[in-house]
Amino acid sequence: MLEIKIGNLFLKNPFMPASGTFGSGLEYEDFGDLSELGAVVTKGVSLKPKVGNKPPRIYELPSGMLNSIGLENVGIDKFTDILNQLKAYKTNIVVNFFGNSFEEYIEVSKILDEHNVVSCLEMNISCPNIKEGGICFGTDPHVIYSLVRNVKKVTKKDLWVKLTPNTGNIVSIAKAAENAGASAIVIANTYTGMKVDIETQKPALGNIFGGYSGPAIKPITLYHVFCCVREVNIPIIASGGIFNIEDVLEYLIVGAKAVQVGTANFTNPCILWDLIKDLKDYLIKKNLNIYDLIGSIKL
Amino acid sequence: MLEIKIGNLFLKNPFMPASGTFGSGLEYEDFGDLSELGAVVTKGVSLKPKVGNKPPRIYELPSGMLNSIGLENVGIDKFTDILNQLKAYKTNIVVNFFGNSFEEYIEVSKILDEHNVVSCLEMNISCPNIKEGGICFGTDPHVIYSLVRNVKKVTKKDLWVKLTPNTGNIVSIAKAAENAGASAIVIANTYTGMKVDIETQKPALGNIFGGYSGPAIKPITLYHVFCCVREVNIPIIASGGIFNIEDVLEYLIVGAKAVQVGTANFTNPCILWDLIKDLKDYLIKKNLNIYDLIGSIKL
Amino acid sequence: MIESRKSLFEGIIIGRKKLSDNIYHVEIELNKEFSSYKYGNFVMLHLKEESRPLLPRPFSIFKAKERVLELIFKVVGLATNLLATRPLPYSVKLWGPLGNSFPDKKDMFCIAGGLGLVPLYESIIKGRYKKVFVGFKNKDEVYFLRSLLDKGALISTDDGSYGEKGFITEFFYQCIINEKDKVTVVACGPRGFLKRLWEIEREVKNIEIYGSFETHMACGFGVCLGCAIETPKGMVKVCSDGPVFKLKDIFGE
Amino acid sequence: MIESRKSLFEGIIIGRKKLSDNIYHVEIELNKEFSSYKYGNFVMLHLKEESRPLLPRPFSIFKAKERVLELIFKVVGLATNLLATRPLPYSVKLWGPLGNSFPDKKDMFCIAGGLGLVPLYESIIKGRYKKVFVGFKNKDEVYFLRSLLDKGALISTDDGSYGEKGFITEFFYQCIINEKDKVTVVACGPRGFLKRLWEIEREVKNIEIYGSFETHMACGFGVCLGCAIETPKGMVKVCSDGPVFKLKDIFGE
Ligand SMILES: Cc1cc2nc3c(=O)[nH]c(=O)nc-3n(C[C@H](O)[C@H](O)[C@H](O)COP(=O)(O)OP(=O)(O)OC[C@H]3O[C@@H](n4cnc5c(N)ncnc54)[C@H](O)[C@@H]3O)c2cc1C
Ligand SMILES: Cc1cc2nc3c(=O)[nH]c(=O)nc-3n(C[C@H](O)[C@H](O)[C@H](O)COP(=O)(O)OP(=O)(O)OC[C@H]3O[C@@H](n4cnc5c(N)ncnc54)[C@H](O)[C@@H]3O)c2cc1C
Ligand SMILES: Cc1cc2nc3c(=O)[nH]c(=O)nc-3n(C[C@H](O)[C@H](O)[C@H](O)COP(=O)(O)O)c2cc1C
Ligand SMILES: Cc1cc2nc3c(=O)[nH]c(=O)nc-3n(C[C@H](O)[C@H](O)[C@H](O)COP(=O)(O)O)c2cc1C
Ligand code: FES
Ligand code: FES
Repeated sequence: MLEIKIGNLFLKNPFMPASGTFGSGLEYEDFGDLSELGAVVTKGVSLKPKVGNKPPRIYELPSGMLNSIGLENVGIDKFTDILNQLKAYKTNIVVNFFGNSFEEYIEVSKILDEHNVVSCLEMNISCPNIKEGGICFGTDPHVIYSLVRNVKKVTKKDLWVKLTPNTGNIVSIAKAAENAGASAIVIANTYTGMKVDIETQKPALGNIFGGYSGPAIKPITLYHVFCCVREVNIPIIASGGIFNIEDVLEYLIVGAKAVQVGTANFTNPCILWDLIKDLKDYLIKKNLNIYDLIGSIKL
Repeated sequence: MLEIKIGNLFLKNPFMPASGTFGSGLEYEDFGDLSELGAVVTKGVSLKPKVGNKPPRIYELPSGMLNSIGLENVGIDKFTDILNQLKAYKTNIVVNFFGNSFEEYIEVSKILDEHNVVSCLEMNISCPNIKEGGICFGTDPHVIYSLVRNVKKVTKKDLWVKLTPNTGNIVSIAKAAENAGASAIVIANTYTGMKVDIETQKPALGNIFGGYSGPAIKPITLYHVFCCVREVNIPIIASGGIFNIEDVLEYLIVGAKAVQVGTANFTNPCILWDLIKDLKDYLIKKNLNIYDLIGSIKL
Repeated sequence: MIESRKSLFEGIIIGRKKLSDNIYHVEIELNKEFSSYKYGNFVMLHLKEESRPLLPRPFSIFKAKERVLELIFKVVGLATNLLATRPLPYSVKLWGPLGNSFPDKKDMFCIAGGLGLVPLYESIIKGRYKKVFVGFKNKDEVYFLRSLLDKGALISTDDGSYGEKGFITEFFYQCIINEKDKVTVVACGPRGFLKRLWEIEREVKNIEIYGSFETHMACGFGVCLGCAIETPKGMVKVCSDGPVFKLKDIFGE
Repeated sequence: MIESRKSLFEGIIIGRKKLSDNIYHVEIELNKEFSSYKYGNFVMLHLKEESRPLLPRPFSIFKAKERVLELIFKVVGLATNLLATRPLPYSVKLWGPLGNSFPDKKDMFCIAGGLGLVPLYESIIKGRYKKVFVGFKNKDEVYFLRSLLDKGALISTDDGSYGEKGFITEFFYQCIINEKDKVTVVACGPRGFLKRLWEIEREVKNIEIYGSFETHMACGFGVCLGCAIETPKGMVKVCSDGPVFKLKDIFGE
């Protein structure tokens, strides 16, 4: 009833964590069976280890949070050990990755392509926290087209492209990614924001600014999803402020085929499992199939 | 202690309402003396009357609101009568205006230029609620440059340009406006967002999407202000999620010279007067002048 | 010039009474006297102690005397839930009186459905109407019963659990079709109720019905343009053109 | 594999006692038994009934037995304010036990500043330490006094309003400089307090101090990377590499 297909991937249900909020997935073993999730999306990995940004790295706001983790990660080599541990789970393993250059993106893709446990690559072209990284790529459709095309050349696996919302032309970027061979578009990463501590007159984050996530961003990301669904033909996966079943339904109704839960994992580590149940209950109550819901918006 | 100068305008204090949330100003007469405000910014006016968008036009969200008023206004002719009533107040009268075409922008500017009571024009190139209007203009630096330049040719008054945040290149747009002769930049209008009613599966707004305002948007707009202050030399006026003195201080610290209060007028119609007092008290307590605060961020 | 009479109040809810299942009556002590108001006026009330809801909510003035304002509300969502449950005393901000008011003519009829009674109650008690019709869903919702009966009101419940059984609009209809003179009617209740009255108005030629309308509001006094509703004659602002309108102006001739 | 022992609990705060001016003790009834934990472990607590704060908050485990968890907290901001004031019973979500723990060696010394007492208290009462030092700001903050005295703890207040007058770190210093043997010290308190202990450690060669550190957290178990702090050896995650660290690992050799 909850099964969906995204590109060549079959998902038990449309639920998966958003990269960077669920570790490698293994950290959540104590909270639920990873095999029950539609997919596990791992924390962004790059060719070489990255130490990340200067603390403080998180700041809480009335309806969201800022983070400036800076894509800290152990690098693709060490990450491979973790990947092996994920073999035990019967779900799709989606690896979120990024590079500081075209070459790095391609290098990482090559390495991931060789790992059986990896079901799909999720390319992050959107993290606003690193200057060399995604952001310069993320807002130019031509660059995205060529990046996606070149990555597709080195991997037979499905490639999802995760977009930044910090642009006025998200639809063109989504189209560029589609034309270049992406299997799905993830909309969207965090919004660049900042907070000033009025006592010290210093930015609250060590990195000055960070990525804004949580309930506050949902109305904007929902609109982006709505716009892209109308213009691209590959599946859209929504990410932004999903905290409860109502949020999930809204995204599905505007046309998202699956959803990623990010910040909400911090308020309830079992939320993904709770939402699976909530959606199932909802569909049963309404006597619907999930495909009856997707894109059912009445205009 | 609170006086500031923006272009050729002297403001008693850095506080003014954001256009569209304060009517013509006259509606707030019962709540406070308009002469005590740094400026009054009137509801957006266009050459011809505009009926605005289909209801429902507002929707409340956990940390903000969506509106799709659609720039409803009585048109410049009738508006002139209201302007005359504002003569009685000893404050700057800033008239927010927009057009559906280059010609309309220029036509309205000409008419406003002839009115003594008008201290300054605020050009709205940013409203996401009308398709013909601002939005197409608002995201292209070249178009903005030429629009501002042409408007400046027909008015000797100060011209403020109010930007849309729904773009990845707000800094370039601010620079274009500066180069074309704007006296100040207002950052920013609302973020395009939407809400779906899961019961009816219909958009909550008659217009499908609307402008998102309120506390939720502050971290993003604060970041935009921070970025623009570093790149342009004319004053920046901040607008986005200002609800209390801490919000005001944050914007001033990152470098805004004045602030516009929007949605908060709906939660407390006396908020502008309350904030003037709060800022005065704060400066006295800290033994500071307002210029000690502006741009005082420690990086 | 705009009529200058509204003002901002700091209020403290000092009393709260449950009238029925989910209907409450509250007494709000104000920081200054509430100026004169008219039947049909409302206030905007903001729950300043809470981070949600962000926006204020409109409530009809039930009674206001000196420094005490009384409201009656039904629990339907976020704000009304908090108003019904937060420990007292509880601070709020409010502004008013807002909006227009019901007409004041001779020999008017009055008809209220459910909570629609709130803005009309005081004028009923003062004997302003020739005839009074009040409808409720069921017995549990019937409040202030005795005083209504004293005024000779006809009371019905949808399920017959109190008074006559059936929709009050139909009892009103039965009565009005026999009227010879032109009658002005003031009405307040849910949209469906007002719509039905409009149908009756179109059928029974010699009446003119004024109804009070509801919609979501942000400011309450004409500045946000958020409360606009579509009518055959164009957009109207419920808060400042209304909330009281001729039914024909809203639903059509 | 990650050590598998943490779990999610639904909790109901059933008891709340004010220990001093702004310090509270709460008893939380859990929906299942709390598994074994170690001194220094903490839980993440989320106020699921509130729309703010969004994120959970870390609190040291004061005591946990069967289905009851006890915490002690100081009111400093949004979450702790609500925890101190919301009517009981009050539902929360929490997960744990999280983090590493204090070392368990022979003849350890223990030093706590203010709320730093919380994770150490039970082990003090169990007589785990050779010597115990506890410092408070003033008399009002002194809680669980009798049991500490029973254990022969040296107590000081900054203002001398109870026990010795002065910073507890200095009494500790006086004592430790006379120690001949190598001593392991466990410490918990504010950052300034830990920093001072580190200075003492550098001066008095034969001691090794472990301190429990605080920072803002989002997840509590190593996935968000938000709690990282800089050390001479690079970044560490307070929640999963700590919260207990050798002082030298944080402040330098
Ligand atoms: C002039 C006037 C006078 C009134 N007088 C009274 C009175 O005396 N007593 C009384 O009880 N009520 C009165 N009301 C109605 C009252 O204002 C509402 O019941 C109240 O605002 C509900 O607030 P809430 O936060 O409890 O509910 P909400 O949380 O706002 O929800 C109420 C319902 O509306 C839906 N909703 C919320 N926002 C929107 C939106 N923007 N568009 C469409 N649907 C939405 C919700 O889904 C829910 O079903 C009056 C309204 C007006 C306009
Ligand atoms: C392992 C561990 C164990 C702990 N054990 C206990 C315990 O047993 N008892 C106890 O009372 N406390 C304990 N704490 C501290 C406790 O977590 C905090 O006091 C609590 O989170 C405060 O929450 P609040 O919402 O009340 O305060 P907040 O509203 O979060 O504010 C607290 C202060 O921090 C500032 N602040 C908020 N966010 C940030 C940020 N991101 N960066 C910098 N400054 C910020 C605020 O301005 C304010 O001054 C522990 C902390 C840790 C890490
Ligand atoms: C702490 C944190 C770390 C994140 N790390 C990554 C990352 O490594 N790669 C990535 O593509 N997105 C990352 N994100 C973005 C999330 O995956 C998600 O897209 C975003 O937070 C919006 O969803 P939310 O509102 O549900 O959190 C991170 C977000 C947070 C809060
Ligand atoms: C109901 C409403 C109407 C608005 N109308 C206008 C307008 O006519 N012209 C304009 O430039 N901005 C308009 N805005 C945008 C505000 O002026 C302001 O820039 C924006 O709401 C962000 O500030 P805030 O978060 O303080 O509300 C409107 C906003 C709201 C909420
Ligand atoms: S509620 Fe703002 S105009 Fe009516
Ligand atoms: S709190 Fe998330 S990694 Fe430490």
